Amino acid sequence: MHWGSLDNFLAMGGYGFYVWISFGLTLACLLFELYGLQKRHVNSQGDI
Amino acid sequence: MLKVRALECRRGASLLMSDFNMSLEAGQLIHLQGANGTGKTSLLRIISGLSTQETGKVLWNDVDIRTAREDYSSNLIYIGHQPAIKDDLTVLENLTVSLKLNGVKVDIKRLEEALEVVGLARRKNLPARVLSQGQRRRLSLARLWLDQRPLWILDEPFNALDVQANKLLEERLDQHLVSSGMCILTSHHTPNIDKKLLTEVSLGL
Amino acid sequence: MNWYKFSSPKTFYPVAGSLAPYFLGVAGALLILGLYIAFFLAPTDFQQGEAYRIIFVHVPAAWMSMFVYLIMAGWSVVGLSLNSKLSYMMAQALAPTGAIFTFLALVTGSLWGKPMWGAWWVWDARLTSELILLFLYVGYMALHSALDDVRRADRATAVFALVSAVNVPIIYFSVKWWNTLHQGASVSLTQAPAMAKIMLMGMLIMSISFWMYTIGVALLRLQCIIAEREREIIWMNEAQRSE
Amino acid sequence: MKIAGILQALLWRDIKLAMRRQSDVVATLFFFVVAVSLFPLGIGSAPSLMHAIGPGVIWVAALLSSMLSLNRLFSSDYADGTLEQLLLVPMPLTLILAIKIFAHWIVAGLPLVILAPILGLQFDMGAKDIGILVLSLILGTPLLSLIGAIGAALILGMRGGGVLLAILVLPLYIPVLIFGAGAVTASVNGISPEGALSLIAAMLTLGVVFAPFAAAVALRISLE
Repeated sequence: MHWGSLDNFLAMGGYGFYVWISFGLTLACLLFELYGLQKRHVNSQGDI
Repeated sequence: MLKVRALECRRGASLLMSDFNMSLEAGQLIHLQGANGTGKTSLLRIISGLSTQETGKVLWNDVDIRTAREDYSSNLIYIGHQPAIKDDLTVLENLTVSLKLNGVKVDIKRLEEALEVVGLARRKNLPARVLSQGQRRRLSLARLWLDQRPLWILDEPFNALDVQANKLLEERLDQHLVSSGMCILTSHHTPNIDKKLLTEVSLGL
Repeated sequence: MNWYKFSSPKTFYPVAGSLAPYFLGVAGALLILGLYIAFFLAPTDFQQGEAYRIIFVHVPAAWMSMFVYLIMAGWSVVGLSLNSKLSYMMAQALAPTGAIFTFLALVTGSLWGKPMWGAWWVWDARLTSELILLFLYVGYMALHSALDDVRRADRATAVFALVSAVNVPIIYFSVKWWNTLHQGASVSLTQAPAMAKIMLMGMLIMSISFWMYTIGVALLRLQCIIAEREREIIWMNEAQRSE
Repeated sequence: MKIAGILQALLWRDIKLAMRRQSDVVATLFFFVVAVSLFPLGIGSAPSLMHAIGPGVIWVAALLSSMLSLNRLFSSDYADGTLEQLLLVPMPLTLILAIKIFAHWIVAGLPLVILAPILGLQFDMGAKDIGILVLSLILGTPLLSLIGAIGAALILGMRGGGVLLAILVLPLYIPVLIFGAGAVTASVNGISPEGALSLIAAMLTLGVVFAPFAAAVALRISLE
C-alpha cells in the first residue's frame, strides 16, 4: 500500500482529475447501459 | 411444370399465407384472386424467384428454382407492376435492350411488327417518357410477342389497357396456352379465354 | 442433449435469462479484483506517473471494441449462411455494447493524452482507428434502425458487418502507414510503461471482466429483442383476426 | 457469344442513359471543382500550404463527388422496375453488377480523373506529381465505385438514404483516401510513391473480386 493517505490516493500524483474521470466514466457507462436494459426489459414484457 | 409446395410467406410480421400449394401444367392459366393485401404480388415475386419464402418450395420441372436460378430465369417472362421502361430511351431502344438483356437475337423487322401489333409503331422513335400509362403497359407487354418462353408471370397485365388492347392480350394468351405455354397472372377481371384452360385460385387466409 | 433446439429464439429466451446473472456476477467480481490490482498492487510508472493507470480501462476497452466487432461479423456469417434468426439477433444485441467500449476507449485515450501530449486529441494511430471503428458501429446501428422490415434489416446489417469487418485490419494498417508518413505522436499509451507482470495481470483481469459483462449484457439485450419481435407478431395477428 | 452480348447491351444501356442525362454528370464534375476551390479560400494560399494540402484536398473532393453519384447507380432502375428485370436476366447477378459498376465508373469516376490535372495545376503541382495524381485516381476511383455499390445496394429504396449511405460508405473509403493522397504527398515530398500505389492496386484487385459479389448479395436482400 504505497498511497499513505486518502488524499494522496485521490490526488493520483497530480493526475487525479484524468484518472478518476476515466474510471468513473467507464463505470457510469456500464451501469447506465445495465439500467437502460433493465427498463427496456420491463417494457418488452408489459402489456402483451 | 411449375409446382408450389407448402409455401409460407410473410410480409414483415404479418402472415400472408401458410401451407399454400399449387401446380401449373403446360397449356394452363392460373388466375390469382384475392383482396388487397392478401399477397398476390408477393406470391408472384416468390414464384419468379425475386423474393424468398419463409418455408416451402417452388419447383420447376421438379428442381428447386433456387438451385437452378439461371436455367429457370431463361424459361420465364415476368412483367411486374412497374413497366420496366427507361424514360430516356426511345420506344424501340427500350424493346431492343430488354430483349438483348435476355439473350434474344434482335431482328429489327420482327421488332417493328410487334410494335405494330401493340399499336406503337408510329411512336417507335419517341422517347418513352412521352407515352401514356396505357402505352407504357403495351410496350412492356410487346415482349410477349417476341420472346418465346414457356412460363409467363404477369402482375395485373390488364391494368391501364383499353378494351381493344385487352382483347389483343387475351388473344395472345390463348395462343400461348394452345402452344402449351403456361401463365400465372393477377387481375381484377377474369380473362376472357377458353374456360377449360383457366384455373381460378383464391388467396386470403 | 439437443443443442439445435436452442437455436430457436423462443427456447433460447429462458436460457439467456438464467445465464445472464452469472456472467454479470463474475464480471462484477473480476472488476473489483481488477480495480484492486490497478490501484493498489500496480506500481507507479517512473515516466508517466500515476496517469498511466488509465491504461487499465483504456486497453481492455479498446480490445473489447475490436473483438466485439469481429464477433458481430462472425454471427453475421452464421446468420447469412444458415439463415438463423437467433444469430442475427445476437449480432444486433452486441452492437451497442461494442459501441460503448469504443466510445470509452476514445474518451479514456484522450483523457490520458491531455496530460501526456498536452492536447485532448492527437492523431495517434490507435485513437484514429478507434474513431473509425466508432463510425462503423454507428453505421451498423443506423442501418438497422432505418430499415423497418426486420428481416431485411437483419440481413442487410449482416452484409455490412461482414464487409466492414474485412476492412478493419486494412483500415488499421492504412492508419499506421499514414501515421508514419506524417510523423504523428511519438509516445503512445501502450508502449510507454515498461510492462510489469502485475500490470499485464491487471489488464487481463479487467479484460475478462469486460468480456463477461459483454456476454451478460448481450444476453439481456437478446431477451429484449426476442420479446419485442414476438410482441409485434402477436399484434399483427390480432389486427388480422379483427379485420 | 451470348453472355458477352448481354453484358455489352447492359454497358451500352447504362452509358447511353447517362449521356441522355448529361446534367447529372456535369453537376458531379462541377461539385468536384467547386469543392476543391473552396479549400484555398478557407485556408489561405501560401505556396508551401498549397503543396501540403493539395493532394489531400483533391482526393477528398474526388471521394465526395464519387459518393454523390452513387445514388444514381441503382435508384432509377429500382424506381421504374428495370432492376427487377435485371435480377431475372439468366446470368449471375455478380457479373451484371460488375458491368453496372464499371459503367458507373466510366460516367462518374473517369471524368474526375480527366479533370484532376487542371486542379493539380491550381495547387502548383509539378508534371511528375500530376502524373502520380492521375495514376492514383485511376487506381482509386474504381475502388470507390466498387465499395460504394455495396452501400448503394444496402440502402436501396430507403427514405433519406443519402445521409445513411455517407455514414456507411465513407469510413470504408478511408484506406483508399490514405493511400491515394499518400502516394501524391510522397511524390510531392520527393519520396517514391510506389509502395502506396501498389497497395491501392492490391486493394483494387481484392475489390474487383469481392465487391460485385457482396453488392449482389446486398441487392437481393434489399429487393425482397
